[in-house]
Amino acid sequence: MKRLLGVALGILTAIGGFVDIGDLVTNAVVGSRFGMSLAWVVLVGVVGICLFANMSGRVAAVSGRATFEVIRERLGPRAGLANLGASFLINVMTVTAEIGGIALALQLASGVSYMLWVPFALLAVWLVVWRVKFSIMENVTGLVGLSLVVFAVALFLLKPDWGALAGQAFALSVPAQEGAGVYWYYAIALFGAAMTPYEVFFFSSGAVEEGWKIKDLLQSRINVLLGFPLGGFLSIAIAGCAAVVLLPAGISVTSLSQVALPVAQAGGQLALAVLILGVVAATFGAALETTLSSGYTLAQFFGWSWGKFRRPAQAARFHVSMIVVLLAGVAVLATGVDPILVTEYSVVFSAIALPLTYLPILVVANDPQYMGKHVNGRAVNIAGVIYLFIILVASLAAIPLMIATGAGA
Amino acid sequence: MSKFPRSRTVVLTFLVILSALLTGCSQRPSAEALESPAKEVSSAVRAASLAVDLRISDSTTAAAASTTADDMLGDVESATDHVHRLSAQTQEERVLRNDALAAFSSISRALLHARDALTSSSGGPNDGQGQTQLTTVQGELRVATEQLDSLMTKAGIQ
Amino acid sequence: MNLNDILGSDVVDGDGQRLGEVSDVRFALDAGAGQLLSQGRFVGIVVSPRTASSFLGYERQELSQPWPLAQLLRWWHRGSFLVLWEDIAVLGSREVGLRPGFTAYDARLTR
Amino acid sequence: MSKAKRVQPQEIHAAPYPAGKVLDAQLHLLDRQVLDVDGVPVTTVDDIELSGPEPNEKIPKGAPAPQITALLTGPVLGTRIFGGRPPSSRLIRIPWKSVAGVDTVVTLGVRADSLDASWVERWLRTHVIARIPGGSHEPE
Repeated sequence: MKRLLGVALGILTAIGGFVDIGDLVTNAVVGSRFGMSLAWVVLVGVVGICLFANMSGRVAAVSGRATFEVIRERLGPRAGLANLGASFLINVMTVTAEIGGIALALQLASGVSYMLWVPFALLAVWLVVWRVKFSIMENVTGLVGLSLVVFAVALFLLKPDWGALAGQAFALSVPAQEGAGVYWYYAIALFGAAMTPYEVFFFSSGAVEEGWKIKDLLQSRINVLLGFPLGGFLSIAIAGCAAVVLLPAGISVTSLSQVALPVAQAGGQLALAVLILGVVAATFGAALETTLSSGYTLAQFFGWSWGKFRRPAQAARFHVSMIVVLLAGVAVLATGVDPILVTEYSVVFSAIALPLTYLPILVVANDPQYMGKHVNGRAVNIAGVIYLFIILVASLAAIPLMIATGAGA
Repeated sequence: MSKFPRSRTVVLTFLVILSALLTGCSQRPSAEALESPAKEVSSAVRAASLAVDLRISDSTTAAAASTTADDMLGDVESATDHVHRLSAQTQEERVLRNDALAAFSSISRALLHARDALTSSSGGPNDGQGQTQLTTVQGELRVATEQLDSLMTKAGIQ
Repeated sequence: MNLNDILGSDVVDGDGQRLGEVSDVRFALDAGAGQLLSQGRFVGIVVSPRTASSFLGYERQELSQPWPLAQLLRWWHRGSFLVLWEDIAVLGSREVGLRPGFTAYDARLTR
Repeated sequence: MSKAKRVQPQEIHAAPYPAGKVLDAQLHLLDRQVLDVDGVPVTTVDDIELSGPEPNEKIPKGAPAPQITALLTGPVLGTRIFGGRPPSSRLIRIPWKSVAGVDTVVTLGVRADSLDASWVERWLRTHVIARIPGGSHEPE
């Protein structure tokens, strides 16, 4: 029974953890501008994150080594530092965006300007990082974040022309009113959002936090293989809602409040309330994940003591660095920058971090010194190499496309 | 392992980004230059209209709808700033720019009214006065939208 | 002397001809018992003709998956060899000099 | 950089096999996590100190092979990334005689708090973390 509960919680967690403020807004932007024509990217991204999250979880469970230790150990200090710099910047930018996202959702609920909610959100995130046990933190945010299923419900209530939606999804072509460059820029942004490295840092470190052993591998695999695809399903539902309501109305999404419009239209105030609850939980969960990930990456690169299973005093540098990250994030928000814009620029740093993260995972998952007989199977290796190639191409194309399209404008 | 860090590539990338940002400014108000701000404003006013419609049918809360109006007001402001920065040289360009700014400003005004009406519309559909107010701003938003639409058609932006 | 002084240095033979770079330094734990672990004895240096960058672990024969990566790294480090301590004349930060008539050994790790 | 002279494959002999465990520095030691006797992370291996000849010193024939005297950490990481050489006084040493095992991690036979390598951790613990309420309690 306890085991079953663990599986259920794990799945819920993965759903809640997959969708963050960046996914919420990017998927709605894409839906409102490209309809369903980029849904295939979400699929590709979900398969990729399943593959590598599962691999990093297996490395952590078998060898006890979290992903960034592996990165430093295999790539050495220089490439490791390049990855650390990029990943850390992504983390700080995402922390900033998520705290902004919590505040924006609270503004949507209350009408009070989001800037006033920022200190409150900051304090809440820090208190959880400081005091709350890992498993409780993960399960509560995951469970409440599940209320984002309201997007799927809303899509059904909107009674869309399913044939037309499927037609857009399978046409695999650039819509007439948008340029090919912008289409591919968003394709890479969606792919990067699905495969964002903090997910594997968090996943593998979480495996160490929860003391996973080889016998937990099955549970980890079920969590990954059900949770991430369900998260991807939510992403597509978000895009679907935007494609059904906003695209025909000539509205292209720029803010979180617009993401809520189709849900309110479909389900009224009740659906809106559930949506806001889900957004608060999802962004709060993501804020926790990214704050912890920035601590994990730094601590694992430099070999500091880390983890929420230790008292803060036993992981002093880890906790101090997370406090600094949170304060830095709020300092960025205080300049009045649009928190949603911040996530869009993190795609540039993903270009550096993605290959340098997934290559060492793939190498070490094949290393018998670490893995014993639990090394990668043939099929996983073939898929891993194919994905490494896709990641490399996406990375090389990301920055030129961003410049050419003015970040998708 | 070369004994020197690869700082040159980093600097080069940075310069490329910088130059791209610089060339983005100092455009002239052609139809192409107006396209993106006009589309942004058109999208913003439509989103606000939808929010007002939803509020009239009591599908959304006053807080959420007024937040939408407020966000859209911000979008229109940034689009207006963008058009202000365009430097018109010919008479034709000047006319086009001024028309766009006029359309934007009437939309801004309509959005402001919408936001105020939405913020005070706490009574919902049973609040007769609030409903009348909302219907009025709904009409105002529609007129402003049409003004922008006709300008966009004239300038050849679809 | 620190290891970082040697890693990445050019390797030259007795006539001053460049052979490659030091890509790794091999030790063996066989020099008599230490306090907890036996002493780490300097066995020799691994010389790679092209690059001193990491093998990512593919210097070990047991690691051969994923196949394309293994092939790529082996190809990149082809012609690498091990030179024992006895054949090293000078260890420097710019250059490591080998004695005339040094012996080149297979650099791969079998275990 | 001049092109390297190739050592032909037929000149490469089968390697002699040492009696003990074989460790390649880059592969098995450098950048590995160091854990103390209780499994608490201490640092990473940033460099390794050897006994034996000074750099650029002629090595006499038959000189005994150098041995690992200490694992190094601290500012030496910066010099590995950006080049240069730290002054010897600023090196933080973990003597080889405290090392208990080398596997996917390097394990020590002593407690982290007894090492110079953990002074930043201890300083932040007493001056920052211990002053914030709840810092020395288990998470709930």
